Amino acid sequence: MSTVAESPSKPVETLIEATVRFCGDSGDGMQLAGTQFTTTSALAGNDVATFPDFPAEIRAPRGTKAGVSGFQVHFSSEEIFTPGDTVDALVAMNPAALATNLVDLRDGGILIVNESAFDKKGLELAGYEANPLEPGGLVDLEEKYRLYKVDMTQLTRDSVKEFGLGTKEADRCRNFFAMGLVFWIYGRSLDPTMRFIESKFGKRPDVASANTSALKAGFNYGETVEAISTQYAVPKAELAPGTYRSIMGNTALSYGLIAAAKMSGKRLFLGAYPITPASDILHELCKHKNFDVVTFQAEDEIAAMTAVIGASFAGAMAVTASSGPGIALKGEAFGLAVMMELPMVVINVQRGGPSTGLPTKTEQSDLYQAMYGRNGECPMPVIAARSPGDCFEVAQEAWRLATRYMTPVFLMTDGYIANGSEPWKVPSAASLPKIEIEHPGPAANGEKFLPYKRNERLARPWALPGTPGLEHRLGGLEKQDVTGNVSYDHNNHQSMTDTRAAKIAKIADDIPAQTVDGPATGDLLVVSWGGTYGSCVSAVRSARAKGKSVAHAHLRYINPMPKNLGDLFGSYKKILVPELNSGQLRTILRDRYLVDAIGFNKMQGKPFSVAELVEIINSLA
Amino acid sequence: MSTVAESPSKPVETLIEATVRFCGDSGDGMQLAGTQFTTTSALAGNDVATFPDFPAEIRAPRGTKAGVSGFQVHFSSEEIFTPGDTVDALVAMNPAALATNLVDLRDGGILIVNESAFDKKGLELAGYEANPLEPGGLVDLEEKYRLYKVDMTQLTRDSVKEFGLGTKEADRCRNFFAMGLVFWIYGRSLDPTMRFIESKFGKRPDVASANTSALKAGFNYGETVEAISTQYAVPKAELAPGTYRSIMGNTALSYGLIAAAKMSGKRLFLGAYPITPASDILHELCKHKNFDVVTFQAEDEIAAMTAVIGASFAGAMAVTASSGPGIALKGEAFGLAVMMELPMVVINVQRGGPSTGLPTKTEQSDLYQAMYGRNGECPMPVIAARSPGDCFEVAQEAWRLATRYMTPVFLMTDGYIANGSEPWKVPSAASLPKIEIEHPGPAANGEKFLPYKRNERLARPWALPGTPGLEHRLGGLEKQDVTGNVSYDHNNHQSMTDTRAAKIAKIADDIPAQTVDGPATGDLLVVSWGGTYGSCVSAVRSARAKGKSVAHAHLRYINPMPKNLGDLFGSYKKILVPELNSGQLRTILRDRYLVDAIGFNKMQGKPFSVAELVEIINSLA
Amino acid sequence: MSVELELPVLKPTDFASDQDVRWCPGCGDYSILAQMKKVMPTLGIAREKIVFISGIGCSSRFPYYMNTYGLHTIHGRATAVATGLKTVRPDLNVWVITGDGDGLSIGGNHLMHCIRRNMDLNIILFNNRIYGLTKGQYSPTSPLGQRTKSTPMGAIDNPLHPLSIAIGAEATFVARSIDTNINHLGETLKRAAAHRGTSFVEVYQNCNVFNDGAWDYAKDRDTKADTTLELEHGKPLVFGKDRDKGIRLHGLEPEIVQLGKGINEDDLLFHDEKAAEPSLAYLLSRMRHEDGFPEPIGVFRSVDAPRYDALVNEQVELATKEKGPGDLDALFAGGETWTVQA
Amino acid sequence: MSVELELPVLKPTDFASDQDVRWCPGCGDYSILAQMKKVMPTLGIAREKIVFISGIGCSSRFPYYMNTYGLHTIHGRATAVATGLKTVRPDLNVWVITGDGDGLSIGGNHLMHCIRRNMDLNIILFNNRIYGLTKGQYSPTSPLGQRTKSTPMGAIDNPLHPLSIAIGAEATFVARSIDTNINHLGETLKRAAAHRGTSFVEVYQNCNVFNDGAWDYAKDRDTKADTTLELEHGKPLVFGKDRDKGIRLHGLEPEIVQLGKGINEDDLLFHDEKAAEPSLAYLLSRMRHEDGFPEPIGVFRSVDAPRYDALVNEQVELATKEKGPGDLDALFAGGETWTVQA
Ligand SMILES: Cc1ncc(C[n+]2csc(CCOP(=O)(O)OP(=O)(O)O)c2C)c(N)n1
Ligand SMILES: Cc1ncc(C[n+]2csc(CCOP(=O)(O)OP(=O)(O)O)c2C)c(N)n1
Ligand code: SF4
Ligand code: SF4
Ligand SMILES: [Mg+2]
Ligand SMILES: [Mg+2]
Repeated sequence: MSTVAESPSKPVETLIEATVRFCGDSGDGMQLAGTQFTTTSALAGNDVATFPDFPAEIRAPRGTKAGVSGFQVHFSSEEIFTPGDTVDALVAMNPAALATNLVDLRDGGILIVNESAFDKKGLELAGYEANPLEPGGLVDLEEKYRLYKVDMTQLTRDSVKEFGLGTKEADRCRNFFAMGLVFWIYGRSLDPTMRFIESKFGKRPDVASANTSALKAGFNYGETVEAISTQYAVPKAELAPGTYRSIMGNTALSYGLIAAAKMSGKRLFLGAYPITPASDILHELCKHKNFDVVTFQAEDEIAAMTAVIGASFAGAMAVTASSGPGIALKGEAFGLAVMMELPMVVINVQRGGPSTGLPTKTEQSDLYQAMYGRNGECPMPVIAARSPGDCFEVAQEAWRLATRYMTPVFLMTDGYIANGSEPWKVPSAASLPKIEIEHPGPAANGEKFLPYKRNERLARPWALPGTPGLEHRLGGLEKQDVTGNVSYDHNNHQSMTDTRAAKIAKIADDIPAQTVDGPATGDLLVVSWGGTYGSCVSAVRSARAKGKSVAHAHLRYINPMPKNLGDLFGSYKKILVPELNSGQLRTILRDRYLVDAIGFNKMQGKPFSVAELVEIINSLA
Repeated sequence: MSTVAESPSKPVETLIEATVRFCGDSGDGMQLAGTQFTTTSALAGNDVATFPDFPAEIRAPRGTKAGVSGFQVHFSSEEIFTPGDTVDALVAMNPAALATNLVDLRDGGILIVNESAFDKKGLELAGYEANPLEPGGLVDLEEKYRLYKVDMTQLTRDSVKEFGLGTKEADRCRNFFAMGLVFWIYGRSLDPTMRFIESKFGKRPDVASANTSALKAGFNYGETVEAISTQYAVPKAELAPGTYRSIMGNTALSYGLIAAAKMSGKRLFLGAYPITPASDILHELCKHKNFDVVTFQAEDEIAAMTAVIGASFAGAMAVTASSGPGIALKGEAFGLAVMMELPMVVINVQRGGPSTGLPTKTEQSDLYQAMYGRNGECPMPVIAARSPGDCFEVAQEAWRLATRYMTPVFLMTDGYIANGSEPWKVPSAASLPKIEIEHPGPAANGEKFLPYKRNERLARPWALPGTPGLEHRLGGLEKQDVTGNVSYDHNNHQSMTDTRAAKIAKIADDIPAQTVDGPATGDLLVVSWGGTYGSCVSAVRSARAKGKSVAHAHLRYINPMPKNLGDLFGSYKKILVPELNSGQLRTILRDRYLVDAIGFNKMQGKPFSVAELVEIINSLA
Repeated sequence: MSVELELPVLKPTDFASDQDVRWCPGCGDYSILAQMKKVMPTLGIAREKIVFISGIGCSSRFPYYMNTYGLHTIHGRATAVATGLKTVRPDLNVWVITGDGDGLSIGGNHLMHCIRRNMDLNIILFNNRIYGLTKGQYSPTSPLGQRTKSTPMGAIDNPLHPLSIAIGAEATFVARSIDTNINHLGETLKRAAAHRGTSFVEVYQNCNVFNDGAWDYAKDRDTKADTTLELEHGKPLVFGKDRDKGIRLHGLEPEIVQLGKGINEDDLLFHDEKAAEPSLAYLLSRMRHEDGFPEPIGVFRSVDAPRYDALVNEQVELATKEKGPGDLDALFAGGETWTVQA
Repeated sequence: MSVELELPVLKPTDFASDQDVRWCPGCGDYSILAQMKKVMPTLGIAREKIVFISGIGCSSRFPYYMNTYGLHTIHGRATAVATGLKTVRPDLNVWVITGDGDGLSIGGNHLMHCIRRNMDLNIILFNNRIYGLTKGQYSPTSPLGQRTKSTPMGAIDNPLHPLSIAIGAEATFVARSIDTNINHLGETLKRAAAHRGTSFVEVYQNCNVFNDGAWDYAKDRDTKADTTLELEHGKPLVFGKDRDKGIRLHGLEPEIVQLGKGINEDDLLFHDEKAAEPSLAYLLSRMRHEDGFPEPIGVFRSVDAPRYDALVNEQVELATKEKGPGDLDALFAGGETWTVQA
């Protein structure tokens, strides 16, 4: 059997793009289904963007709404930036998944449900009083959507019978059945998934065969069953030539860190304490010890951060990664790092706050914390990644700034880009920027080492323990200019405070000017930062396509800001700042540029939809 | 002998005001001398303001500059607000004290030095190559100042000979000799100090007698020695009638807390970890257990703060007090307090930062931290005390707001007002505002308690453990509106975020409108907050007296701000915001009101001088 | 005591809150929750006087499931929160629920200080030797060499032993039990409740998702009699399916001996939970399965000592007795005052 | 080893930095500093390879006075900073200087975890039973009832015992000395330096300003022979001015016996710093002056065990051997890739 229908037996409709969501119980393997669909679509040449949606941290009892897990894939023959506002095809493995996900299915969309899960217990757990698959409920699903009720449990069991698995194990193949069916609908090849099964379950041939069999059964079900009448094709997108892979933000970030360490000739030290959604950076880095990567899972965030300070003094590329509550604990240590003027990178993968908040949901509400969350005048550079793949570059940029300016650098990402994935043009190591670092060599006899003597960038020297003659002491008390000795002198404190601020401000000389996507003057400038890039660029382009005079400036550099930013603002009648917080960047822009920036703010643990942004843009331009 | 010269033997010149500074080694008892002089001047009817200046934390070796301790007293027959920019009379007990303090003595001022300390060793320790008391140095002290070289060591020893003390103990009386002399110069009574000696050294009559004898010897020295030719009189000030005492900021704050607890019928719980300059609040409160005050010295700041959360849930008036680095550690717990919506007070006695910074010096650089230093959208009210005595009222106000709005409240003071003192009109307990607190009573049978059901102020009920039927659980995960159950719902998060913000914003309805000292419209409005009040009011009044069109608005409420504040700004041509930081309030004002506020900023570990403020005012108005 | 007589008779189900329990099916936490609900009504304490306080972790969801007062706080700080609460309100009956990560990693210091202050509360540490909530990183009790998400080549941090730490921190009550050994667990919780001062209980808890079987040796029907040893006050240390093995002291080293063959129970080490010095309890805490010893379960140590929460309130009473109840007017007018006439 | 032969011969004064020492005259810290400077040249380690790391407190000013690399960090975190440094650079010789507040109050958790990881570094805890730098509040080692600025009616927190905590946290090297017992102190520092793994040393230190005389019983010429006991490996526990008293074990309880009268040294408890199990060291840590026992000084325990810093680097080497040195191109192209043609 060919795994892709070469001469389709049913009519094929060609689409520009489509969005599919798999959802089911946490145990149903929906993340896997989504990932496989993503890879397959990418291999088929589509541009893709994904949105995994995990349940709250604990595995809730099977079948409950709290335990629903989803994975959304947006694939297209044109360039796309978001995982899609609404869903064209929804696969719901149980009633709870249906109950929580149906809202996002567009009218007339495809709805595939595992009918066998809609038994009394399943309905009860999902809070349904009557079976929604049967007509007569609040919504007639048959009428509103293209509903396919499939007895997946039985069909899967049948398809794997011959391999002699227990019922539990057999049922675990259900996600492959569902995948097979969706693959058929979108005319996708089964090959990548079969290769995956091979590599993943190679050691258990019975399981591997069963999964393959279930996958094919799903595919054949589509091919055979008459009710399913149409196939869809989403042609290749025109992507820049090159080799691609799909990459998640946390992985790209980890690769960026490894690359930066390598390109600067440094050992990479990660000091971290697990916390959602940052833990995967620890999980990824600890796999790559052969890159001279050392990961230290500390007893808490304070230990993680202070170990990072020790590691930086020792001469490593020192990094910590955490999320809001963990970053809060590191605040005192940031002050020490600023005072010691040592290079390091602090990663905040933001999640919903305040406090423990919504640990698995995305938000951009820790910008204040990054900018202002320390005692004293304690400036730190802040930069932000805009997409999964961008994390790779931003990681290297953070380390470049840290070493050139001898400072801890804040790198902001968020749960959305950390767990989301997108096609990533695989870079070649040879093309990566080198990060040059100088360490002073042994002191000439009798020469006094001056640890706070600065260079033209106002950076002090990074002298490493082990270097004869450079013995020196750093600390958190105010230091004397040049010598670094403790100083309580009034004027020295003023000048050191000013110098620390001037050094960070000087970074503005070392970063690119802010660019704008769209007209150089106009009615509206949308200013965004971080993970909302995709929604904003999509919305702005879409509004512009409809004739609106609107441009988009997406900030990578938040502290300091690009030098030309203030001037840009003058060229538009209005400034709109959409943020997944209550207006934190807006506050900063208003303060810095006295510009009456308008906020569009959302605190719902999820990204902006393109539609809602288009709407607000239309209301302003 | 009468302890005050009734019919002066030397000419008496009457002054409006004068400033005296005692300085010497940490072991020389200068803080005591200053305090006694303050009390005496206050008892004599002057308005007074003080500025103690401690050495860096560790007692440095005797005689070094690092070990110098000073105490400045400004006393006046008119209302005063600061301890004075420059000094009219300086007492220097050793060369190091002279070296570090002389800059502040005005030309022609009185300079009293303990000549015997200017021996080879003393001069060396102070870094003098030649004896500055001898003519021919860089500055001719005789010429520039009215220099009195007094062999205090010998004179004191002589005066206490009869009491049989060892040399070391005898020398400890030197500060009383110095006091006696200064008391004579300013025509002050010795009685209060003699009473003090009695109460303090009553158990060691020999020491008490020696101190008294040294005190009188100093006084008589002034009376007798011809070189000292003039006495000065600073007449009574016109103060509001009433009973006064001198009070330090940390003491007033502690009294305010005790008063608030009493006026709200609460046990007072302080959870704290020692840190300069906040420790004295712990020291003061732990003395007053008979007010049902419980102090818990925790293992660290995090434990202190989280214990405060537990104590608040338990129903106490729960308070923590710390300074910048300690507050940094509490950041994560603030988020929990905000989420739990429990009332408590967080005191930050600010010191020089960042990091360990300048622990014994004053600064206002933790405002960002108070406003923004948390993860997530996490609003907290912020209020600030303006002077030592004001701490008393602000403490009560903090607790009033905390309980009415069920929220943690930030109360900002600083090292300057914490350790400074001023005359304080002793309030009567009967005149204090009652703070009414309601706790829901036992639930009627079967009635469901709704811990997040809000009243008209958006405050939720404060239900105490032990109340039957109100069993409920609080936590740091996002809560469902009304029920308080854990909720991951998108729209609920939005509405809870908005509600938490709205609740804090609503406090603006409950605070007085911002007042202005000076004309309602004009060229310049000076906007200040916290401990700079004294310098600002003095400078503005002084500039106005010289015909400038300048007014002064001093903010007690920083979050939320008084509702009329934005309107006020419209009435002045320019807005000046002087701060002992790099412009933190200014940032907030610019953001909120898009007003082009101008900063005047100083980071030197010391308060503004009135003169420098007058100068900047003059340059703007 | 009339108060207790007036209490309504409560059932375990009265202690169940209205919240859905959201642990993974099969998690050891369920059994601990069930035992706790059973123990509650036996304490003779009004439900509204009981407070459960936890940090963050799977185990720390516990308070949501108890129909008492409760606080689900932040990671590692439950003991500190409880300290504040109990200091202010010694009348409340306070339980702290924590995990091996919550209690020993981020919260190790507060735990230690809570124990040394001997706060009158009960700490139950659910030890599953893994971080459950964050999905499977190693914890401070994970054995050397354990492969987890954060230790793909095996853990290299020498693990902590919760009871040794507690005893090192001056604990007055230390016990151990096992999630599935429900009678023993119930009794142990009761003993903890009865103790005045900090009761520290380690419960071996299975995380069937991320560290399944970590305690199998101590739970399996077949092996548990040989791998665990039930402590009884005043009794010799005997164990084994046939109760034919015992622990004898050789100097300061415990050794396993076969009973019979000239060795009888009198030769064995006798348990004394009231020993003034904690060295016995410490020594028992060092007996480890990996070294071939049965691991003691039950009460290691239970002695009386002054309690912080009681003392703090005694000082308040004493101060009030000595100085009289606080008088604001006197306080304000302390020190030198002067009067300005109208 | 040629490296050592090439080292210039250093003197104690070579280890003095150019900063003025700013402790109060008479402070016990001076003597510890002097001994440290004496010990340094004996280690055969190049000065630039040595790093002193401290937290905050009077004691924590120490690094400023040593002409080596140094970090004066933030309160309580020195052990964690040192952990990061030593993990990255196992070639450095690392000393952590801390106080009873810095190390046991705010820093207790990091201390415990550093010890259990057996990081190869030396921790010297200056125990003056008070907060010196913040001017006289009680500390976790202040005895019950002590009146200080924050405990006007006496401390009510049961104190911690540094060595018990360390032993509870799986310490491999534990020792105690006294600021003024300079020879003993010097030798103890040398032993600490020689140990591979975490060496934890408690030094009784007098704060003559805020807690003068706290250790007089152990320092006074007249009493110290009776109130302290110098531990020697393999030797019986004998003490007293006339070395006529000893410690005998009665079950698990130590007792003081008079030598002669039928009791001889063989009846006594023999010290064994290499004991596999730490129970002896623990028991010794419980002997307290207030209970009438002489307090042991010297090395309580010194055993070999795996060290985190060594293991972490072994894993890096092993991974490199197994997978080859990291290849960025291979890393980036991991997983499924596809190619878009030009
Ligand atoms: C400050 C902070 N850091 C990290 C986390 C993430 N986190 C939540 S629970 C947990 C560990 C849980 O382990 P344990 O205490 O053993 O509980 P279990 O889930 O195993 O019951 C971690 C690291 C957090 N919530 N807060
Ligand atoms: C975060 C923080 N909290 C509190 C302090 C204040 N502080 C400085 S040192 C110290 C205690 C010092 O005691 P100890 O460690 O025993 O050192 P000693 O001064 O006695 O040598 C405290 C509480 C601080 N610097 N930082
Ligand atoms: S992850 Fe482990 S500990 Fe957590 S609920 Fe599931 S089984 Fe229990
Ligand atoms: S305060 Fe105490 S510990 Fe600190 S330097 Fe002075 S004597 Fe030493
Ligand atoms: Mg666990
Ligand atoms: Mg100390």
